[in-house]
Amino acid sequence: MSRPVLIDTDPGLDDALAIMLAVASPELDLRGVTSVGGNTGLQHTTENALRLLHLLDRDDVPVAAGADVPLVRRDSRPATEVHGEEGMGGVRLDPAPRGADARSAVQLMTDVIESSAEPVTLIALGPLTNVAALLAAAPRTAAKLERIVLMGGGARILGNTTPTAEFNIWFDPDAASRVFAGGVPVTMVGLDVTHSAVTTPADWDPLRGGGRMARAALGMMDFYTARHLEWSGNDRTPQHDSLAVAAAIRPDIVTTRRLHVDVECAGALTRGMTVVDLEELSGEKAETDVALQVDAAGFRDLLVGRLAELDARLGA
Amino acid sequence: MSTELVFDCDTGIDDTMAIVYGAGNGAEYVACTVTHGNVPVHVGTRNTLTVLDRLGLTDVPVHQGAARPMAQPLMTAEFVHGQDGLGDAGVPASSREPAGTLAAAEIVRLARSRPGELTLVAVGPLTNLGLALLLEPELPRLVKNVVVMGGAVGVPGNASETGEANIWHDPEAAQLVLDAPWDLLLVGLEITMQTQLPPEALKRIENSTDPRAQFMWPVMQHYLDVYERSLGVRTCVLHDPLAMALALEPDLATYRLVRAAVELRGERSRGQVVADLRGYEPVPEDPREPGVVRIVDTLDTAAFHERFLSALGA
Amino acid sequence: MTAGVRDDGVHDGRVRDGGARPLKVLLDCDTGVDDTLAILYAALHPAVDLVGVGSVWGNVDVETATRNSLHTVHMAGRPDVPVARGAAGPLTGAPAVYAYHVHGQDGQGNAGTGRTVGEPVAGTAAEQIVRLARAHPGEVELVAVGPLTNLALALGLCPELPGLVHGVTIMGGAALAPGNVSEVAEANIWCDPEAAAAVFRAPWPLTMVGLDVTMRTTLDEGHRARLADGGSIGRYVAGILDHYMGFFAEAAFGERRSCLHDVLAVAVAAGTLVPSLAPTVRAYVETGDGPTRGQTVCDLRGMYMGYPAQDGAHCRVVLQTDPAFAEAVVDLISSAGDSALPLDREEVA
Amino acid sequence: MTERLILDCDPGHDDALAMILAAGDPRVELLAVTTCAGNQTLPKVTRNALAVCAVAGIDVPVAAGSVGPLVRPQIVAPEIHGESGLDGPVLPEPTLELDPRHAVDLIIDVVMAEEPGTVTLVPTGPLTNIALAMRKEPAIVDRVKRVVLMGGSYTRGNKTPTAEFNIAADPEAAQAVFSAPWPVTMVGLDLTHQATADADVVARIKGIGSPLSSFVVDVLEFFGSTYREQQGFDAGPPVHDLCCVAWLCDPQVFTTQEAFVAVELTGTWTNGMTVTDFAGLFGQPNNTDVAITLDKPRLWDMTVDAIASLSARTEGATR
Repeated sequence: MSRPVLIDTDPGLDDALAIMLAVASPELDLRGVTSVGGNTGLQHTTENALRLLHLLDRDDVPVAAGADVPLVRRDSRPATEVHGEEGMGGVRLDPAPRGADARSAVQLMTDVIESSAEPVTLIALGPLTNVAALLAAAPRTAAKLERIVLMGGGARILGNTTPTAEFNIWFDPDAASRVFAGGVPVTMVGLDVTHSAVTTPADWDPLRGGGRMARAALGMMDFYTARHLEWSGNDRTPQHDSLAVAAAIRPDIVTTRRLHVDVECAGALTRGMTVVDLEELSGEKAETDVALQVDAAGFRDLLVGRLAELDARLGA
Repeated sequence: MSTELVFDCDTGIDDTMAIVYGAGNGAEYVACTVTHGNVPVHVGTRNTLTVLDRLGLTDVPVHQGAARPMAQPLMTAEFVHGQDGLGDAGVPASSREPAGTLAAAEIVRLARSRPGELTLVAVGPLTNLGLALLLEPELPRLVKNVVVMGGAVGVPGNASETGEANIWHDPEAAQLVLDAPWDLLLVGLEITMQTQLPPEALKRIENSTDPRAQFMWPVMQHYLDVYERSLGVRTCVLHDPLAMALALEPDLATYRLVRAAVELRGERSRGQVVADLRGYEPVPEDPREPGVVRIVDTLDTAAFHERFLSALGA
Repeated sequence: MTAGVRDDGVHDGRVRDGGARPLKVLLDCDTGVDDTLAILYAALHPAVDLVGVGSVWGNVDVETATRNSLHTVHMAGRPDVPVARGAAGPLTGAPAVYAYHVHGQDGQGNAGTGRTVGEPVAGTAAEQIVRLARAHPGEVELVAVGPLTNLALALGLCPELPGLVHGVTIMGGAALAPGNVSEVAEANIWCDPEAAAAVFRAPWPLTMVGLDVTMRTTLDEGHRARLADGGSIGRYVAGILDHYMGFFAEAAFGERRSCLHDVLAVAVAAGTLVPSLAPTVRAYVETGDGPTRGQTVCDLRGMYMGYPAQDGAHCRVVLQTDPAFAEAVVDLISSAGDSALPLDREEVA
Repeated sequence: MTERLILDCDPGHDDALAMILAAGDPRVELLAVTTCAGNQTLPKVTRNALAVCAVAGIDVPVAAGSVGPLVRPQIVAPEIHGESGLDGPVLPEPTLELDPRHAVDLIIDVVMAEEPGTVTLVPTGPLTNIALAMRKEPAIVDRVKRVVLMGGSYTRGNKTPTAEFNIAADPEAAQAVFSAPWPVTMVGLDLTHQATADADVVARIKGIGSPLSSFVVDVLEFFGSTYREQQGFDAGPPVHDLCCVAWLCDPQVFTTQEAFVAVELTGTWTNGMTVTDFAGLFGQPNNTDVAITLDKPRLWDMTVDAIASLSARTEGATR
C-alpha cells in the first residue's frame, strides 16, 4: 500500500537521483513536486523537475514553482560550482511537453494535502522556504501532514558550506528555524548520515549500458564525482537527497534519536547551523527525529537496485 | 472620489476608528483581511464583522488570516484594547460568518483580478502581507500602492525602546514588505503621536446624536484611559485612522523618501525600522525601489481631525 | 530650568557654579582635531583640573594620538599633565578602523607641526585610570571622547573602579539623532561596541553626550577668523580646523562648518555647559551583528510624560544644550595668547 | 630543555591535577600561577590554588586576576566543582603569601623578564587575564612561545549545546586570544573527554599512599561523582586541564590538526562557540593547532609518576 508523498526540491544532481528513486519505489505515491531556488535559480530547478518527470514518464505529476529567494535573506548564493550552471551537471534532458502548474507551490501543497485520503509525507530536499511558507500560510493544512522528512543540517558533522552550516539550512536559516519549530513531526536527515551514504563509480555498474534514464543518471554521477574528486580527493560521493527519500521509503534505513533542534540565524560565523542538543543541556522539548546512523550498504543496494529496475521498465 | 482598498487589520479600538473614518471619507472596501495583533485573529475577525455591519457595510467580505507571526510566538495587547478588543463596552457581536480563512491567498486573488487598481492599507502586524508576497512574488506589480501604520523613525518606539508594535510583532514579515518593489508609505509614530484629539473634539463626539458617534464613544473609553496613563492627559492617538486618511487623501500630508530596513538580529533593537536620515547619500527618487519607503514630513492635522469627526457625525 | 534647581538624583552636586573647586578630569581621547580642542578646553578652563590624558586608537592610530595629545598639553602650557598610551585596537582583536579622511594623516588636519614633544608616562592608559582613581577616590571624572576600549580594560583590571570615580562622561552614541558611521551608530561606540557595552553596563554614573547635541554645536569660518586673530594657540587651532571643515562641507553640511563633538563632553562634565534636557534613563549598546550594531539604545519612551524616573536607569542622556556654547569655546582658545611651544610648521627636509 | 610555563587557572578539580603534574614532572618548570574567576568566584579559586600549592609543595608566585569577564555577566560552575570550587578533599592552610601584583602584571613581568620565545601560557579557565595582558602589554604576543589553552570544541559544547564553559564565560576575551598572531593550541572537549580518570587510574594513585596521593584521590572521587550525576560520565570524570600540561611534558600525548578558529560573539544559540574550520571554507589562514586524539595510557603514566615523585619530595621534606 503506497503512501502519498510531496517532494519540495531544487534539482540539483542529488535531487535528480532522489526523484528517480521516489518514482522507482512502489512504497511512495508521488502526488506533486514543488520547486525552490537553491542549488541553482528557480527557473532552472522548475525546468529540471519538469524534464526529469518527463524522462521518467511521469508528466501526470503536477510541478508548481515556489520561492526563488529565501524568506528574508538576500545574501544567499546558489551552489552552481557543485551542480553546474543550470543544475544538471551538463546533462541535457529532453524538454517536457508541459509547463509548470499555474498554482503556487504552497497552493499545490495545500490542495494535495487537503484532497488526500490519508496523511501526506512531505520530503524536502532543498532550502525550506516553501515548507515554511506552507506552515505560515496554511497552518491547519500543514497540521494534517504525516511527517516532514528533510535533508539538511548536521548534529556532529556540522557543515559543508561553512564549518558549521549545511547548504540547505544555510541558504534560508529563517525558514528552517520556522520548520523545526513548526509543530509538524520532522525527520532530519543531515550530514551525520549522508556523509556515510556514499557511492563509488563502481557501485553504478548495474546501470551501465542501460536505457535513457541510466544514461542521464550516469552522466550526472560522472559530473558529481569529478567535482567531488577536485575538492575532497576521493570518488566516494555522498547521496544526500536520495537518502532522505530512502528514509521515507524504509524509515529503518536510518537510526534516529528524538532531540531538540534550533537554527542559528543571527551568528556572524554560525548562521545556518542546526544546533542539535545531543546532551539534553538546553532543557527544551525534544521534537525532531535526528538521523545519526545509516545502513549504508542497504541504502546503496536500494538506490542502485531501484534505479536499475526503473531504467529497465522505461526502456530505451 | 472613492478609493478601492483592501484593509488588513487586527481590529482593536483604533482599527475600528479607521474603518469608520474610511466609511465616511470615500473608502470602497473591496475586502477586509484580519491578522493577529492587538487581539487573537478570531477575535479580530469577529470585531471587524461587527463594526462593518454596524456601519451597514454587510456586503464587505472579511477573511481571517495569520494566527501568529512568521518567526516568533504570538503576543497580543488586550491591556490597550480590552479583552474583547472593543474596549469591553458590551458591543453586541455580528453573527455574519467570515468569507474565508486564507487571507493572504485572498489578497493575491483580488490583486490578480484587478491588476494595479487596489490600495493595500495595513494597520496591524504585516504577516498577511508578508505571506501574500511569498505566495505571489509579482504582487507589487499587481497593487497600486501600500499604506502601512508602522515604525518609529527618529522617535522612541512603544512596544520596545526602538520598536513600534506592528513592526515589532513580526519583523520578518515587515522586512519582506519593506524590501518589495512597491510604493510603500510607512505612517509611523514620528507623525501619529502628533494626532492626539484635543478635549473639545472629544466633547463633540460625546455630545453627538449620530449613531456612529454613539457607537464609538463607549468603545473609546478604554483607549482614553490607556493614554491618560501614558500621556498624562485624557486623549487618544489616531494611529490607524491616519493611515486610512493618507490612503484616501495623500494631499493631507507632504512626504520624503528614505532607505529603510528592519533590524532582525539585534539583542535590544530587534523590530526597529532602521531608516537613513543622515543625509549623506543622495535622496532616493523611486518609491518602488526595494528598501525605499515614503514617510510623512508634514501633516495638516486640523483638516485630518475635521474629517475624522465628520466621519463620526460629530 | 536653572542649574541650581534641577535635581536629577544620581548627579547631585555635580553641577559647578563658577566659584566651587575645579573638577578633576582624566581625558581619554583618540587625538584628532576635535579632541585637540577638548584637551585645550580642559587644560585652559579654570573649572577643570586636568589630571591626566590617556590616548586610544580611533580617529588615528594610538601612536599618532599619543603624539598629538603630548603636543597639545605642551602647547597649552601644561607639560606636567601625564599622557599615557592606551589600546591600539578593539577589545575583541578585530582590525582597527581609522578616520584619517576626517582628521588628516597627522590627525591635526595635515596642519600639525610635525614635531614630537615630550614622552608618554610608563604604563598604559587603562592602568593610569586605575592609578588616578585610587589616588583621588570619588573625585576624578573620566571623560572619554574616543572608542571606550581603555575604560573597558580599566574595569577589567579594577572591578571596584565604578565606586572610585566621580563619574564617567562620554562623547558618543546617538539617542534620537541619526548615527554617522551607520544609520543609527556613532563612530566612537561603533568602533568597539563590546567595550562600550561593558562601560554602559558598569554601575557608575554615566553621562552620554551624543550626536543629538554635538551635531548642532558647530564652528564656522567666522569662528575660525576670530581664532586666527588670537595668539599662536588660536592661529594653530584655526589651521587644523581647515581640513576638518572641508570634510564636513563635503560629507555632511554642504557648507564649511564643523562639529565641536568632544569639547561638549568636557564642558558637560565640568558643568560649564548645562544641558537644558538630560533625562536619566536605561541605556544599552547593541553588540549584535545586524544593521544596528553599535547603536546606543536609550529608553526614552517617557518623553511624553516629562521623563518619570525609571528603575535601573543610570545613564544621563544629554538631548538639548545651547548651540551658542561654541562662542565660549572660541573665546577661551582665542584669548589663550601665545604658546611657549613653537607652533610653526617644521619644514620636513 | 624543560618547557617553562605560566598556569592561568580557576581551581577547579582538573586545574588542581594540572598544577600537580606541572610541579611533579621534570620536563616542565612552573614559573607562576595566576587565577581567574571561572569554575568559582575569584576569592574561592585563589584560596584553592594556594591550598594545592601547599599540598603539592609548589613555591612560585601566585597572583589573583580578574573578578569576572570583560563584557558579559559572570557565570560559575558549582554543580561540577561544588560551593568551594574544590569540594571533596580537606584543603590545607596556604603556606604561600599571595603575590600583591595583579595576575595580568605577573604574567607580563614574567614573560618580559624571560628570554623571548621560552615561556608558554597555559590558560585552563576563562581567558580574561590573557586578553587583558595582551592589551596591556602588546609586546608579550611576540615574546610568548605558545598559548596552550583548555577550552572550546569542534563538535559541541557542555555549558550550552554549542559552547564549552571557559569560552562561553568570556567569549570576547577568547576571540581576542584566538585572533592574536601567536601560536595557539586548543585543547577542547573533543580531546579532554577522552581523558577520563577511570577506576584503575584512581587505584594506582591511591597505591602511592602519600598525603598528596590521597588528596588527589579525594579530588577525583568528588569530581567523578558530579560528572557522573550531571553529565553521565560513568567510567570516570574527564580531567580537562591536565591534558594541556601533559602536552608540554610530552607532545606525543595527543595529536593535533591545524585549523582556523574564531569565537562566535553574536549568535542567538551559538554565543561562545569555537567555530573550527579544518577545510578552509572561510578562506582564512589556519591560526590554531586543535587537539584531536589522546594517548590515554601515556597521559596517566606521566601523571601517576609525577604524583609519586612529588610525594617523595614533599614527604621527605615534611618528615
